[in-house]
Formats: sequence, structure tokens, C-alpha cells
Amino acid sequence: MLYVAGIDIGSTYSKAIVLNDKREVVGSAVRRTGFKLGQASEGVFDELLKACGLERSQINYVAATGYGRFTVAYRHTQVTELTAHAQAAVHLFPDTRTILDIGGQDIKAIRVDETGRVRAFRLNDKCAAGTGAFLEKTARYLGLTTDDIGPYAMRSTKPVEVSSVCAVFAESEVINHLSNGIPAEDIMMGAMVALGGRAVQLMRRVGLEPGFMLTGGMTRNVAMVDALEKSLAAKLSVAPNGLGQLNGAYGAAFLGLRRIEKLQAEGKPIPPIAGQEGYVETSSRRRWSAIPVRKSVEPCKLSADCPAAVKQIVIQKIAALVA
Amino acid sequence: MTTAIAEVPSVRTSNAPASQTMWTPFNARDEGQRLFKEWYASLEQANERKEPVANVFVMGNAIEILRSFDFHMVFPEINSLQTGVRKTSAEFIRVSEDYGMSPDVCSYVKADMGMMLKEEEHPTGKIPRPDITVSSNMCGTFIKWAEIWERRYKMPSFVLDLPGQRTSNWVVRPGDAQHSADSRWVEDQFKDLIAKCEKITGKRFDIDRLAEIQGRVNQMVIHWNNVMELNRVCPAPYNAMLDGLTYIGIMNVYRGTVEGVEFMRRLEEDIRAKVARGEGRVPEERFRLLFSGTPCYVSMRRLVELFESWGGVFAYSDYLTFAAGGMDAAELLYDTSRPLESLAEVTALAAQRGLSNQFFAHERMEKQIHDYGVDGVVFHGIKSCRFVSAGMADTRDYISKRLGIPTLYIESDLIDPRYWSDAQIKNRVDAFFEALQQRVGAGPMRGREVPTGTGGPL
Amino acid sequence: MSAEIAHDYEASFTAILEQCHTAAIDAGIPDSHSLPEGFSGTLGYFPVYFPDEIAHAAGLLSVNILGGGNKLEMKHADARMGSFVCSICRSTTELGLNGTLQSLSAFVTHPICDAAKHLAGIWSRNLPDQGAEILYLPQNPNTPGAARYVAAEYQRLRAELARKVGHPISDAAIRASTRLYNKKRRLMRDLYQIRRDEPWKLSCSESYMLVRAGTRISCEQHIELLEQALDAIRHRHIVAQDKPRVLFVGGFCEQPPLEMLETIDDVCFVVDDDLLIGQRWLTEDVPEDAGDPVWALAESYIQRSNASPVQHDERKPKDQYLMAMLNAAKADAVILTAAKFCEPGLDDQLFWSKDLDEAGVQYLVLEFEEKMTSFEQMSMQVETFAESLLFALA
Amino acid sequence: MKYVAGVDVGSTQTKAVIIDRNRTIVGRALLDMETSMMTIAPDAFRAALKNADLTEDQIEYVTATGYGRYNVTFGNEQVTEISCHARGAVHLFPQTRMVIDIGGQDTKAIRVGLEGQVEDFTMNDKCAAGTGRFLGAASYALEMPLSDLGPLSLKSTNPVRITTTCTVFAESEIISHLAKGCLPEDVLMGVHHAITSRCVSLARRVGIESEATFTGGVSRNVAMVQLLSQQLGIPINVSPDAHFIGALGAALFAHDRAFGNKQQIAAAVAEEA
Repeated sequence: MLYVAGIDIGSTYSKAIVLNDKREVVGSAVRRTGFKLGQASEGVFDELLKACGLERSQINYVAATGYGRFTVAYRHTQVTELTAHAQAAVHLFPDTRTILDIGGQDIKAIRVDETGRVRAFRLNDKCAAGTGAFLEKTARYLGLTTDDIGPYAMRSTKPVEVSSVCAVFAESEVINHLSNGIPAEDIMMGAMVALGGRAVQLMRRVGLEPGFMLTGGMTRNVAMVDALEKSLAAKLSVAPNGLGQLNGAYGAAFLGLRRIEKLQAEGKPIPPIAGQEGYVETSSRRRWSAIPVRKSVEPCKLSADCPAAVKQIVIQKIAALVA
Repeated sequence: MTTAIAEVPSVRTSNAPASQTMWTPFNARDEGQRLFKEWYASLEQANERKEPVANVFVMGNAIEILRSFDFHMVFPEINSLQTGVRKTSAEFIRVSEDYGMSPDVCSYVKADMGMMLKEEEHPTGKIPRPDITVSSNMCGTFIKWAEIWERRYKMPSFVLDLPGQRTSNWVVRPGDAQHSADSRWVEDQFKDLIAKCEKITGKRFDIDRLAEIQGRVNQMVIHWNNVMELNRVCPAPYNAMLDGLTYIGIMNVYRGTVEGVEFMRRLEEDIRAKVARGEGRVPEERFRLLFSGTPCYVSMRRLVELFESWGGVFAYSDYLTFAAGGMDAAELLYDTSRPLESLAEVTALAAQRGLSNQFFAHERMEKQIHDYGVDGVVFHGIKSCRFVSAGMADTRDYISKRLGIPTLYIESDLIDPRYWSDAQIKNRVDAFFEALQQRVGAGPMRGREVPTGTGGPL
Repeated sequence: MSAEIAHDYEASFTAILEQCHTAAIDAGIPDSHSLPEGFSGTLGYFPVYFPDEIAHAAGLLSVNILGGGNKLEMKHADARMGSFVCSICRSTTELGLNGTLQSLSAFVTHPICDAAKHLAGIWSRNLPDQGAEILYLPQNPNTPGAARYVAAEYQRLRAELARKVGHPISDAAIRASTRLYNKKRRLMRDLYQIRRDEPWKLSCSESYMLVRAGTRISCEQHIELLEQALDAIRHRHIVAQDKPRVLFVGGFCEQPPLEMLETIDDVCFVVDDDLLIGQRWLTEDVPEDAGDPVWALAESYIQRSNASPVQHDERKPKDQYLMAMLNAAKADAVILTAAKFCEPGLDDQLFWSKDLDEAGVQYLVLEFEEKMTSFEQMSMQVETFAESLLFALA
Repeated sequence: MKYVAGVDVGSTQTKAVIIDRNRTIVGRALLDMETSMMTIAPDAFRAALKNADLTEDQIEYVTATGYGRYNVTFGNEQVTEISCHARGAVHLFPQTRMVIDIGGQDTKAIRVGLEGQVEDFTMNDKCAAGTGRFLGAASYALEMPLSDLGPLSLKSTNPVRITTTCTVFAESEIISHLAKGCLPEDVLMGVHHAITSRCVSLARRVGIESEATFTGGVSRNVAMVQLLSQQLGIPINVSPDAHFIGALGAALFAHDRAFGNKQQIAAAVAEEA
């Protein structure tokens, strides 16, 4: 019986899960990450083993993911949370082909194939007024909290157009609408339609293959789901209460299982775990970029020796003589 | 800083046929629009009638050669600016950004790309497929734009490489060693282009036809030069950034045609009459301005209106020089006895004038400020165009600090309405004039007394 | 080969890289008393290509000005340029205005794009005594007579440098310089051959530093450095890790930060790239002793040269040369980058992505800026990209 | 005794100032933007009247300024806030030759003449717009009121460098530095440094003169004033009335209209005495 563990070290919570080779969940554990990332991975692994009633040696393969994936010393490999979530998404909704994740700082559009492998992905260009933070700020101007944005915006009859490319100017557009007496719900819905338009544009760039799924904080915002579905002219599958906390770990475990099955099929040995010596920790190799650059130019204090200033003074002198 | 213009600037008489006896009133805008409609109509059937079509740009083209082969001329820049004027550019730009084009690249290209992606007709009618494109190195984006058609229409793209000004205070006189090296390279390229045109059209190159076309271009350039000179008079008979746009449209699209010569002749006649009557574009002209950069075609009228409401008129704009490929100087006339050589010699020099207008802008601006008796210079930065905007802030710094001329920097885009913020631009224009008035006279907010009639001191 | 000697190669290679870092990334422009012997001054040129041989023959150290990196603080340039211009043009203006480039006896830019041409105007307004020049290499290399025009342009440059250094530049001197630069280019081609055949022995960032050193030290010093480096690299003993083979394109003018290249090296083998393509612009030896050496250089520029988004050439359609690069290096995928606000780069990034879609080749689109300092988001994207390639093979 | 008024309708706040014939401020009011622009201007004007204990008919002339100046129906004239900030600053600090204003949407640098006339001005361009927002982003990320940001940033020992000109990028850079565990004061000093270097580059466009006045709400941030003075290398005036300088300038323009300009005033005052 094969046992594979998926460890997801998030910035706030650490999650872990064990799958057996029949893809059944043997057990799982969730724990606050706290300050020390290194200890978090050990702590959550012990809790996981206790929940599954297994010894460390019985775990054949460990795949780590999440913000602290490189701190998991007992891992055989690590994957980014994007890869892990894509894997889990296809497992939850098998016909998913294009995933949209609207986070606080960026929007991600991911195209996956039937095995959950990431075929293409794009992050939004910061220039585009399209992040969760933009919606939060618009809500703050209108005196709303993020939770009640959705229902509030649904009351809008005529959403106002927020056309600016840049988030800074989109905000001043919102302020101008506000000061011209446009009803708040129309402004809120307008901002959401702008964000939706930006998101769909990003999905179009990765290929817009039907089988759409929405993940991330926006899943709870009914108005956003509505705006996106109108813009896509298609239904969006939305995982219950977001993707659920364990899905990063689940995706990682699933990938680990596929990896170890492939290695065994090819008769290859299981690679050493990160903690063992001889394993060159990729991210620790010599970083030439880390060497501080000597100040090759002494800071220019707008004093006489800076050429721009020198020329200025010379010209003023000549002007004074001529005048 | 007053520039007394003693008399109406001396002008060269063109050897145009004696004008009709009966002087008919001439409205340049309406006549220009009629000619534009006629031009667009002539393009409609070009592909069906198997007539050759060439995509060309306003800067650095070989219209004289293409016209000698009876190519239909398509100006993608003019097609794009028309979508701005007719308020349909936003949709085309959105479609091309959906396709993946970056928000920071030229909005003209995105409008053209949007039209191609939507397989839609241009607002003014069907645009024929090109059989060749002639771009140039005068603007880097031309070459990338031509690569888009090359990839889509699988047809030859000819890049006319026109060496520009190499360094500051770069003096090149017709016939000197540098000029002959450059014009020899331009002539080689013209011969290469002629061979390509012969292959496409199946016609032999007709050198006499070229000479005939060049003769007409000479006449148009003389009229155009006089028209530009006439705006040195106060009050200025036309606004360089509104009426001037129609004139330059005809100078490009109808260059070397009978209609083009006729239009420019009657234009000069009409403007000379206006000057004689002391008729100014702005009823109460108080400030003479120079405009550097391109118009914002989405709000072309609005931009001019903001300035004219304060009594400000754009007497000259460097747009009228570089957007005609530098073809505006009276001394740059073809010698029709040596058609091809003189075409190369003039094009080499004209390209350098056009390029220096942007890349060494300050050198020419000092003379233009003096010639047109200008009170202030308005710089219009275009967010998606580095050809116009990359050196603009530095030129403004030079002009305002070193020459002590009041300047204004405003910013929007060629045809992307999202970058025109009316409140912000009005705010800066108003502040500019408030400062200009305080500077000119401590008195309450009234304009300077400006003598009517020609040649008055400014 | 006992362990000590093997270890010795690693140490000597690290010492060479330290030398490169000091010369190319850290140091400024050598001024009159820190010039290598035999050189009377320095000539600075903006990317992409410049005929170094002519400057070398004039006794001028030709230095490729590659912007301010992400450690330069902008004090003057922001007042002179809008923020929607690429970072390398803004930082080059800053280096001009804050005195870093004071010791250059000439500054040359190129008609590669409009922003680059504007640098000449900015120099003439703010640093008139140093002055700047545009070397008008043709954007039409296909018309017969192109090589003659380039030769005329090179002769003009030769006359001007002769005036600056106060002595004529002989044909013999140019021929000698050509021989040296041919050797330097051959060694750089060997570097790229190793990266295609045994990519685990030489990472992209290491190879980048070796080539970039050549933009600051003399040709003679660079040849010596490359020979030592190649010897050490061939003896390196590194376990080949399980990483996908990728191309990196889009670094032809504005320099991607070193940390970006290192982030990609962590998870990919970069088997070919267009980094510092100007240093490797001539793809074969320039004829060394046949007739006029300036003609040989001009003809090589037309007939034996590489390609980049800022050079139009009918014989090298953009999609074909990317596919040729991909097949020659046997790469699995492509990293398509472009500098922010770089119009030629952004255009080609888009059309290359369409070509790769058609060819069914996976690619990652990244936008960078030379002044970037945080790379978390980029490393997450690059890792995800590498994982998607690896698990494709799973 | 006759009075004049200036009303400054900004994007987030509206201010009104009433001055008497000797140009001393007799009444002022500041209202945050809740209701629409149509009603906020008259409300602010009435509040200033109440503050000065005057009635509307005692006001000779009203000049409106700010983005919303054309909505002030009862105003006799509109003048841009650039001219008004210049005029107001020179009134408060006669030796000042420059005015720097960091607003919510854009930052302005103005070179002024001795009578407060605008000699040259420049505003930041599209991509560097709204740099005043960096502070808003930092206060939101650190859950701290704006007023605490200045003092805390002065405790910084090695400030973080924020290189980007774009406000949206800067916000995510601030959040990533904090997530990486950089000290709040170091991140804050980085934010302040980013804003002042933007202002210095604008100031350089109009030419750095002998003395500057810092107007607008951000001028109450002590770290900002210190950094700006350091980087510009000149003394910076800050006034408790920083918010009102625009409205004051507008009132001074109204004063010119109602009572004629300076020379006539001196003569009239002499008569009365």
C-alpha cells in the first residue's frame, strides 16, 4: 500500500493530507503556521501522522506546496500553489478547463487539461484596473464592507461605465461619479463589470476553453459571479466555500502519487528527500545578484560638480552678462 | 519679445495656370472633406478591379514612384485617426487588446488591428487589401506595423531606410559629400522598389510620368510653404492644429495629383485674401502659440476650443512638418530634368528635416518661435507614442529654462479615449493662460490690445 | 581526476565570475588613468550592435552602456522623461546627467527604436560638450547597395574617431582588431554550444556574466578570461538535475535583472537566449585579410548577422528565426519576455506567442523592468511553468 | 466693511475662506465630500459665513477653484487651483518662490513670482499619478491612521527602496515587504522616500528655487517635510492652514476684482486712516 503526503505551508495556516494509491484520503491536519515556518512543517506532519495512525517511514513520497514549500525538509519535491490548486480543481470538477482566480493583489487565469496539468496561465498586467484590492477601495469610498458588496451591487439597474485602464484613474473615475450624484450601487456594479471585463480578457489570452471555474475570495461575491457569467455568456462552476482549505495539500498529494507511480513504472529510484546531504537546495545556490554594488557614483548632492547643475550656473552667468 | 513683421513674407510665385477669372468662395474644410470622400470611394473597388494597392505612411514614402504605377494609396494612419474622429476607436482598441496587444503600444496600430480582427469595414468604407507596403525607419512603429500586414496578407513589405540627422548642429547642404552618400543609398532603394512595382503591376516604369508627378508636387510644396509663411502674420488666418490638419491630409493623400495642386492653389489664394482683410481665425487673437506633438483625434475640436476660448491660436505646429515627411521647405524642390536622382536627393534631405523635427526638436523650435512671434509653446505628450513623447519633457525643459518661453505640458493619446481626461487637461490649460496673462500684463483679466490688419507688432 | 583538482576548477570558475561581476555589474566607466594600456579613451554605445573593431583600432575602449540596473537611484532623469518610456532609456539619461558617463569621449546610439534615437537629442541639450551621435545602421538590409551604404557610414565613424584621437586609423589596425574580435566571438559561440549540449555545466546567469564582462574590459582581456572560463567549465563536475530545456527571448536591449535570470536558472535549463545579442551579432568570422577591412565589416553586418525584434530583414521573418532557434537548441518550451513600454519587444512577444500556439509549443509570458527588485511573483510563475513542463513528462 | 470669499471644491474635501479688505481671514470652513458636488459648495460657503458671523449680502465677490469650480453656481469667477495655491502661499510666506502640493490624484510643483504670479508649473504624468495614495495604501496595510505614519517612519534605520513609479505596483510592493517581515518603519520611510523623490523630480522640471511652500493635507506629515527639505536642499514652509491655501488664493483673486489690485488698496487704506 502506497502512502503519499501533501503538505501546504500557507502564510497563515499549514495544511496536510495523506492519500493512498486508491486516491482515498487516509487523514488530514490543519494548524496555524505561526512565526517559524520551519517548525510549522514538522508540527503539521506529526499531527497528520497521528490522525492517520502511520509512522514517518510508511510515507513513501512527500510533495510540498504553498508559501513555505522550500522550508519542508522531508519533501521529495515541491510544486507551486498554482499547480496544486489546478490539480485539485480538475479533481473537484472534471470538465474544468479554464480557472479564474481573483485575489487581493492579482488575477490569475489558468488553462488546464483533463489530467489537471497547467497548459497555460497568465497574471494580469498591473496596469489593468483589475485586482480585488481595487474593489475593496471602491467599496471603502462608498462606505461598504467587502462582505456586503455583492448583494448591494445586485440592486444596480444601470451600472456606470468605469473605463480607465489604470487602477489609479479608475478610482478617480469612481470619485467623480460619486460627486456627480450617481447612485452608489450603479458605481459598485460598474467597478465590478470593469473588473469582470479585465478578468475575461485575461482568460481569453490563455485560450478561454469552456468548462470555467472561479476560485479565490471572489467566489462569495454573487454580483461578481453574475458579472462574469454575463461577460462569458456561460455558467461558472464555483467550489463550495472557495476551494476549501485542504485543496492545495490535496493537489500536491495527488501530483506526488502520480510522480511516484511513474518512477516505479520506469524502475527509477525515489529521489533523496530535501533534508539528506547531496541534495543541492536549488534556491540556496550562490546568488551573484545578492552581492551589494559598490556606490560607483558618489551621490550627487545637486552641488556644483554635477554636470546638469554646472551647465545651469554657466548659462545663468552668461544670461546675466548679456542682459 | 516682439517680432515686428514689416510686410507680408516674400513668397515664390508658382507657375500655376492663371486662376479662373471669377473668384469663387473657397471653404478648405468642405473641399477637403469632399476630396477625402472621393479618395475613399476610389479605394472601394480597387481589389475587385485588380488595381494595385499600396499601404503607405505619411512620413517617408515614395508616393511619386507608386503613383507613376497608378497604385491606389491607402494611409493606415489616416484610417486609424478617422476611427478616432468618428468615435469608433475605443471598440477596435479593446478587440486588439483582447487579442493580446499591450496597453502601451501605439493606438493607431491597435485600431488597425481591431478592424482586421473584426473583419469590419472602416467607418468611411471598405479598405482594399494591399499588394505592397512601403514603410520607413522614420518611426520605429511603422516597421512593426508593416510586419503585421506582412504576416497577415503574405505580401512584400518594403522598408525605405532614410538616414536622419546624426548629431547636433548637423549641417548637410545639397550636393556635399554626406548628402550624396545618403541620397545614393536612397536612390538604390528607389530602384529596388521600382523593380518590385514592375513585378506587381506588370507595367514598365515610366520616367516621364514620374517627372510630371514631381512637377505637380513642386507646385503643391510652393503653395504649402506660402500657406505656412502666411500664418506668421497677426492675426493668424488659420489654426495650425485644426485647419492645418485638413491641409496636411490633402498634401499627403493628393500629393502629385491635379486635384491636389488645385486645392493648394485655391487654399493659398483664400488665405492670402483673408490676410488682406485682416481676418483672423480667432475673433480676438490674444496669444500666438506653437504646438509640439500630434493632435488627440478623439477630442480634436475640444482641444483647440480650450485654447481658442482664451484667445489663443496655434500659429504653427511641428506636426505640419514631420507628418508631411519633412516635405514643406521651399528650397526642397525636384529638378524634373533628373527625376530619379532629384527624387532621391530631396527625399534624403526632407527625411532629415522631418526626423530632426522630433529628435533634435530644440534646434528648429528656436527659429519657429521667432518666425511666428510665439508667446508660448504647448507640448502634447502621447502616452502610446515614443516617437513624439520620449524627448518631449526634455525639450520643454530646454525651451522654458534656456529660452525663457512659457510652456505647457499636457498629455493624452492619439485615438484612445481612455487617456483623454477633460477635467485634468482643462485645468492645466486654464492655469497656463492665467499665468500667461499675469506675465503679459498685471491688469485685470483682459487681453492685450492687438492691432488688426497685417504685420502689426505683436 | 581526484576530487581536489575537480574542486580546484570550481574555485577558479567562481574567481572568474567574481572578476566578471566586479568589471561588468559593479564598476562604472574606466576613466583616463584606469584604462587598460594601449587605450587613450573610452567610447560608449547604446544597445544593440556597434562595430567595436573600428573603435578598438582607434585605441578607444568601446563600452556597451547597458542602463542602471536596479541599484541606480533616479534623481534627474524622471524630470526629463515621461514615465511611459522604457527603463533603460531613463537610466541611461540618469547616468549621463549624474556624471557616471563623464569620462566617455563619445556616446553613440542607434535607430533601433524611437526612444533610443531621442537619447541623441537629450545629450545634445544637456551634455553638449560630450555630444552624442546616431550611427544610422540601415533598417533595410535587403536592397542591393545596403553594404555599400553601411561601409560609407563606417568610414564616416572612422573619420570622426580619427579626429577625436588625433591620428588616422590605418587599415592594418582595423584588420588586427577584426582578428581579435573574431576570436572573441568564436569563444562566445563555444559558451553557447556548451549551454546547448551540457546545460547543467553553465547556467544562463553565469554565461550572461561572462559575456557582459566583455562590455567593459578590453577585447584582449576578455579573450583571456573566456579561455580560462571555458577550460574550467569543461572540467566542472555537476549532477544533471531534472529541469526542462527552455529558450529565453526578449532580453535584446533592456537588461533583465541578474536575479531574474537566477530565478529561471533554479528551475530551468536555458539552452539559448538573445541576451546581449549585440555582442554576438556577427554569426561567422569577418574576412580577415581580403581587401578593405571596413568593407569586410560592413558586408558581414549585412550577410553574416543575427536577428532581433529591432532589426527588420526580409530574409529573417520573425516566426522562422524563433522556430530555427528552438529546433537548433532542442528546447521544450520558450520564455517570452519584454521590457515594460518597449514597443518592438511587446509586439514581437505577442506575435511569437501566436506562432508558438500554432506550433503547439508551451510558453510563459513575462514582463520585466531593469529596475525590478522583488521577484516572488515571478519565481512562482517560473516554477509553475517548469512544473507544468516536468509533469507533462510525468 | 466689505468682504470677499474663495471656495475650493476638491475631489475629496471642499474648503471656503472669507477675507476682509485688509486681506485678513475672518471666516473658514472645511467639509468632507459626502453629498454630491452640487450641494457641497453652498454648504461650505454658508458654514464659512456662520464662522465669520456674516450674511451673504456682505460678500462682494466670490471666486471658485478646484476640480469642481464650474459647479459653484453662485461664484462670480473661476480660477484654477494652481494659480490659487501660488497666490495663497506667497500671501502667507512672501519670500517663497516655489509651491509643492501633494493631492489625492496628482502632485503639483509651481514656480511663483514675488506677487504670487505663476511663472511655470508642472504636474506628474499618468504613470506617476496619485502618489499621495502611497500613504493611504501604507496606512491601510498597517492598519494605522495617516497621522501616525510620519512620526513612525522617522524611527527607520535602514529604509526599504520602493523603485516603481506606479502607485498600484507600489501598493503590492509595500504589502510584499511587510509580508517578508521588513520593519514597518523601514517600509514607511521607503514610501515617504518614493513620494519625495517624485516631488523633487517635478520640482526640478520647473527649476528648484531658494524657498518652497508645501501645501495640501500631506504637508502636515513631519517626515515628509523633513525629507523634502533635505532632498531639495532648501527651506520648506508649512502652515497650519495648509488645507485652506487654495481657498485663500481664490479669495485673494476675488479681492483684486472687488477692490482693485494692490496699489489702489494702499491708496484707499491711506484715505480711510
